Amino acid sequence: MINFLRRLRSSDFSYYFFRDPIALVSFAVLLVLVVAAFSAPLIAPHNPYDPTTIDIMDSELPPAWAAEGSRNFLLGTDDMGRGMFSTMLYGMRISIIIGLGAVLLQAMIGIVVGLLSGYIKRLDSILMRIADVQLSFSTYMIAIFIGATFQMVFGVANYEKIAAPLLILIIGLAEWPQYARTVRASVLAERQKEYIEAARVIGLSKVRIMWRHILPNTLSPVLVISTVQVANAIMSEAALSFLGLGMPQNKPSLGSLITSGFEYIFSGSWWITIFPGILLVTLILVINLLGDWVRDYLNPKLYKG
Amino acid sequence: MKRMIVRLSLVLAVTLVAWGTSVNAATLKLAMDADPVSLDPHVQLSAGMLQYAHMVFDPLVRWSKDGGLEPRLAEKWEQINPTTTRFYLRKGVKFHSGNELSADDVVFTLARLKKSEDYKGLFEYFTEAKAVDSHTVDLITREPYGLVLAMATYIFPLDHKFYSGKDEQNGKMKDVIIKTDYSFANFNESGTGPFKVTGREQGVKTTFVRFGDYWDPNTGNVSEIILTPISEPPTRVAALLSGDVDFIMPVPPTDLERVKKTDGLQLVTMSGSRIITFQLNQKRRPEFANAKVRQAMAYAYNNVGVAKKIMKGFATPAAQNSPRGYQGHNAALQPRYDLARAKELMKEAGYEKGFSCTMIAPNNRYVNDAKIAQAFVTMMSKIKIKVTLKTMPKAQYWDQYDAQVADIQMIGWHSDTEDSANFFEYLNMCPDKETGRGQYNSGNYCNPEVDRLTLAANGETDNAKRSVMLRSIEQILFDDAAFIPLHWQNLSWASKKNMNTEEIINVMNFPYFGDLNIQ
Amino acid sequence: MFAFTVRRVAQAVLVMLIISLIGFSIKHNFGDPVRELVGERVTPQERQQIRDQLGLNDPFMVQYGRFLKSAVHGDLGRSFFFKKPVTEVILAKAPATLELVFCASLIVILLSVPLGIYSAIHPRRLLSRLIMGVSIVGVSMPVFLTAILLIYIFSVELGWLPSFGRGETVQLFGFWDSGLLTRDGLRHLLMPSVALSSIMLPLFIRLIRSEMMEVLETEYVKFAWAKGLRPRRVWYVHAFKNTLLPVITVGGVQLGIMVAFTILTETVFQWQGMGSMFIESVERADTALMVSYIVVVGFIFVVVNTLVDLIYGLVNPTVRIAGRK
Amino acid sequence: MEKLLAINKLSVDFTLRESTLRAVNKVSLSLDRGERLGIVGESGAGKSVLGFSIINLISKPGRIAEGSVIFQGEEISAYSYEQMRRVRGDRISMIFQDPMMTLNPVLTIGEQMRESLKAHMEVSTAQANEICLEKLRKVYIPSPEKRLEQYPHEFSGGMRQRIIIAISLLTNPAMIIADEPTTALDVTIQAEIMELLLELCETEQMGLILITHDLAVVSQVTQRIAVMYAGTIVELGRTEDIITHPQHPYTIGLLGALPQRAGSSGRLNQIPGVMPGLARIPRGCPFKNRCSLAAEICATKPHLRKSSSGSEAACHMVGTEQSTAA
Repeated sequence: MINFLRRLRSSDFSYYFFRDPIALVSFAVLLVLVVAAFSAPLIAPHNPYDPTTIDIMDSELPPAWAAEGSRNFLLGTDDMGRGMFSTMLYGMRISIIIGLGAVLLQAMIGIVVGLLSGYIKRLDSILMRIADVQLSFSTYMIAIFIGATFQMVFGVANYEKIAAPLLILIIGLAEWPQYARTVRASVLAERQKEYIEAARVIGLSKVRIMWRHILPNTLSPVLVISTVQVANAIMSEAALSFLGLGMPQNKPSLGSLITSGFEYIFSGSWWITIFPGILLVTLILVINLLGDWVRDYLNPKLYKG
Repeated sequence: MKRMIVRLSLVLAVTLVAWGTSVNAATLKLAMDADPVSLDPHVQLSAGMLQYAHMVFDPLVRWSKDGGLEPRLAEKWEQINPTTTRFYLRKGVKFHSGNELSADDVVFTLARLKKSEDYKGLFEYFTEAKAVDSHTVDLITREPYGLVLAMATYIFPLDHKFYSGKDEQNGKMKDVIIKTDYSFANFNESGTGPFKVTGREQGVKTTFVRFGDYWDPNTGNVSEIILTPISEPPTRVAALLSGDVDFIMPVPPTDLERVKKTDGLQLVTMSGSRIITFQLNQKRRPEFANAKVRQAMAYAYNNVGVAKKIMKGFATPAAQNSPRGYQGHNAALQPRYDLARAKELMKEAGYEKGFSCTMIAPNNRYVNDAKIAQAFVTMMSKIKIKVTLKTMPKAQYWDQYDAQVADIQMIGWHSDTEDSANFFEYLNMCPDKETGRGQYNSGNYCNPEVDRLTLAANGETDNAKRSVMLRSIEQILFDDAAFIPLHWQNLSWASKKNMNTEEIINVMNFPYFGDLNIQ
Repeated sequence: MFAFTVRRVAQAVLVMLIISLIGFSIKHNFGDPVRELVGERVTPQERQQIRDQLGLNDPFMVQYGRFLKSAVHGDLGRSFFFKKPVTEVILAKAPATLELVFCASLIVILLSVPLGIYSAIHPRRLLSRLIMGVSIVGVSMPVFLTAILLIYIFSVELGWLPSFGRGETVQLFGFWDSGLLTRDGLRHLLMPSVALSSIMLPLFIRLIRSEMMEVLETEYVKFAWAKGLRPRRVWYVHAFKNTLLPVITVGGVQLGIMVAFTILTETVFQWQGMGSMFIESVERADTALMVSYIVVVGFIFVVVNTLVDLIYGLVNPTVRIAGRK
Repeated sequence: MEKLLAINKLSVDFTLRESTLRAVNKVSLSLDRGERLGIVGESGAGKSVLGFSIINLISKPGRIAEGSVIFQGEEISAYSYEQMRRVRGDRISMIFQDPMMTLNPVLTIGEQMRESLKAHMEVSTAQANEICLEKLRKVYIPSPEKRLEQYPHEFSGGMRQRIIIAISLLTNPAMIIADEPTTALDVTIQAEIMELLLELCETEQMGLILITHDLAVVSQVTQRIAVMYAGTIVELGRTEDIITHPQHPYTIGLLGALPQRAGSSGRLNQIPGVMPGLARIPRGCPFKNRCSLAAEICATKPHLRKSSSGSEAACHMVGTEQSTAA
């Protein structure tokens, strides 16, 4: 372990990482956000999921420093009387889980489809047509379809319990073609290289060539688009909330918090929109900045000539 | 020469100014949450269609602001026997087509109403309209009926000459009512109202122009109305704030303050008559069959808090169905939020430890519906009832509601007859598929006494006696906690300051745009 | 070329068949259309009667078969709400959406190309970093938030631009309601196009930048330098023309997707196009319109894909359309 | 003879991390008018960097750290960007290694040729076409009129390299730098291209710097050879001198590795070890770790000295008896 750390410290990776203040700060911010999100039950002063602690009479209190603010609620309260600070922490946790889960699902489907269609010519046109059909369906249509199916299977009233996995499934299924296309493109590029030819000549099986030789080479574009995809997934969830198909009101994600704040844009309760908005934009921003950095790192050609 | 130029330009300037102001003063840019679904007033019974009907058609009588009735196409009326009311029609009233209004048009209209899927229920007590002479008509009911005049507000005479004959486009009669497809009446109108429809792009824009031959000279000065539907509340508010429109309805509660504080705008609100309730399904959940549990829930629900906080004072907390001014309104019944009492009742009922149940609510049907439901969940948790809530768009909601998929379901109701009995018939009487009573009683509350009293009240024409009956029903429902009443949704309109908005609005939410004056 | 066309047409038909089948199989999940057509007091029995009349109670395959049969004749059914053939409704709404997408694409292309090129050529300059920074922030803003902020700033606070709708339109060719020809129409177009382009613009800038940076490292660009060409020629002809290839394939598809993604923008700006029509048709369970919308969007998508392939073929001399797989 | 090119103590640095790597270390070279010079060495020896540094076209993060390049009497290493651009492709042309990658795939041959002319002189398109056709004929492209409107992918590798040569000839340059011009080609075509290059240099009186790892190729084409090892020139002299009497142990090793020089033993002689990376070049003589003759003195850096054979070698051992051994 110590050895590993030492190696990590002396590696190019950490060298460039520690030299780049943007990467460093982004990483620090992301770390703080993720840790805060996942330790929400420990650090949040209130539990927004426990309805017994919520009082409607506390609703729409401004942040603590404002004239009418309450010391109890640092960043004020939302329309339900939940503390913004605590609700945002819990919401961020859900957003991150949905974002990561959906991207993981997208990547899994996308990589498999991309590999198959890039490597097996017979499957290519079929799979890519499926991807086309998929792309022309927006997330919204998928959400309605899958949402309705789930409701039939699990019963309408249980929505709250299945909402998060459901959204992961919806966003995962809706946006995998991005991965498939990316992977396919790099498979096609990779397939023409000599070492693949060589591997084929020495009689390695297709599966092995795909898995051991082609896949690793497609990973950097996958990593690069993953950052954008995480951001997109979180925003898709927000968009679904905007159309009434996202996380339920009592388990809000950051996206649905912003959406519910949407109504408050012209009223004076700016904190209901602005705080989750800033948090969401910050979260996505640091993910994207790190993604940029990773791309630059993984594509050293750009710098090393 | 120079003088002439000066004079000419002066004249020009004056004309320009005059032209400019007259256009400004007389065109109303109106934004509502939806536009009329059809030009045929009988195709659907909904607030939107009635609002439209008041612009393009005229009723026999209409509700005045104070809840009374004022003559419109009927100048006067009298009851000539228990089942017949005679209406004397105004003379010299012209339809948009140029035809003159006569008693035949009323006969035609009532017959058509009874053919309409949406209206035939309302007009079930009416057997027919009989023309006595060209401007006198009798409305005949099957049995004595206390609400003849209230129903006359729904009779907007149609131009029967205009609507008769065969339409070339689909080969059907012009007066046929078709909900889902082309019909002559869906795309053409001839009413007697203050405005004619001159342009309509459904969902985009409807243009109304003042009807030159309108019978009532003492009305407003709006010469043109451009109605744009804007369904997103913030966008609708933005359109008003930015001056793109002159008049919006409804105003979302969150933006009431903002509109009120903005210079040059006026906000008019009024307590409404749509009751919002939660129904507790006794068939699905045995706990709800226990009156003590229902009472406990009613005690645990803070109507006043919700009305103040979530509705921003834009609702009147309710403890019964009937709003103030209705015959059944029972002034003794007040909101009863008392958490200690609620807990006590739960203990008495043997549910000290609480229980879990499910709940559904729409999220785009009533004002703040999803938020209210969410607040309800929070409040029930205080008496250890754990509620799992799912909200959904109204298109999906009603199927689920009918199927009674959850233990607690939300419903709002507005009495089309502006009468208390209507609430009981639909929401509180024992559900009966045959008669259609209790059609929206998903709580399955069933009390024979309520049924008996409601039916008796319908046949009672003595208003004082009727009022006593209706009020006692409200008392029974309250004592039984048959359902959880939340509040009556207020109504709101916002407009620029330079118009007499206050005078044209009313509790039915039918703004009489014909009477609008813009300075 | 002929084979290419045949293949594409076959593909379009297949895509639309699949889409319509999916659309048909899910449509009952949107709610009961009859519910939206009648007032609350109409009894369940009466509603059933109406459903029977409309054929909504027939088995799935019967309904789908009926749909296909009339679809062959160009009839996609009737919109319950608009009380017109859906083709008519969609045709009336399509110009609004297409013009919106067109303007948004124009903004995307006009801005992303110079910005992308600049930040690829001078990756270390402050302005490039600024461009990348702003584009990252742009990517991180949900569209509806961007849209409402635009309205707030430019309509409500400053009063410069109208907040909703299409404004004055002019009818072209007898069916195309265009907002592009009037000042008022263009003023109305501005904010929705900006909001819609706000998702795609950063993606395009980043795409162009990274592709261009890659191209700048190639041997032929180096050779171009060695030939002593002026920087403009190297950047804008040698490098950019090659950058275009991947940008066309990826970007073309993205712009095609934009048609399906107008839903949010149209809803916020009350833009009367196909997107808001679809949302409303879902809310009203106007199933025929809903299914047709998905089919039409699928069709537009196939058309865009085909166009992208054609343009790609024009730009890339190594590809001859006729010989393409 | 007039000096065409003089490189004086030229160093090229690559700045990486904290360290700076010296890819070319104080190299001095000169070229006469019409003279052909070969720069030979293993890959990574810095020969390509040296070639590119003449026209200041080193990829980032490389830069000229010191020294100067004097071309036709002008210090071009001090030129501004625009001045240098006017030199590139005009007075000094370059030919790249891989003809498959060097031509822009989306531009026609004609466009790629004409632009080169237009970058350096005022010509009409018609005039430019004339010149292009003339040069294409010179490199033996059949039916050049038709070829002008074709795209690179319609040509074979050998044809492409001919076209690249034609491009480099367009402005009648005084010197061509050819960076491994045949490495990527089939053996049969390699010979054709080399022959063509040689013929053109002779008829056009052009100077040529031929960068290659292939001693056999240089021996046929060039008049002088510079052998590079780890960023420095280890031996410099007339071609026949170096081929027949190599002085530096590294040159000896290189020649020993050629099949035709293997002699009767039938075995190829390999130089033991590999060339050190730029970061690990030893102090003193860079070759000492692989050198069979290495002695204590090799801890100090040797400079080029005239040897008995007539070439200059940077080796402390040259001139001693052992040097002729092996």
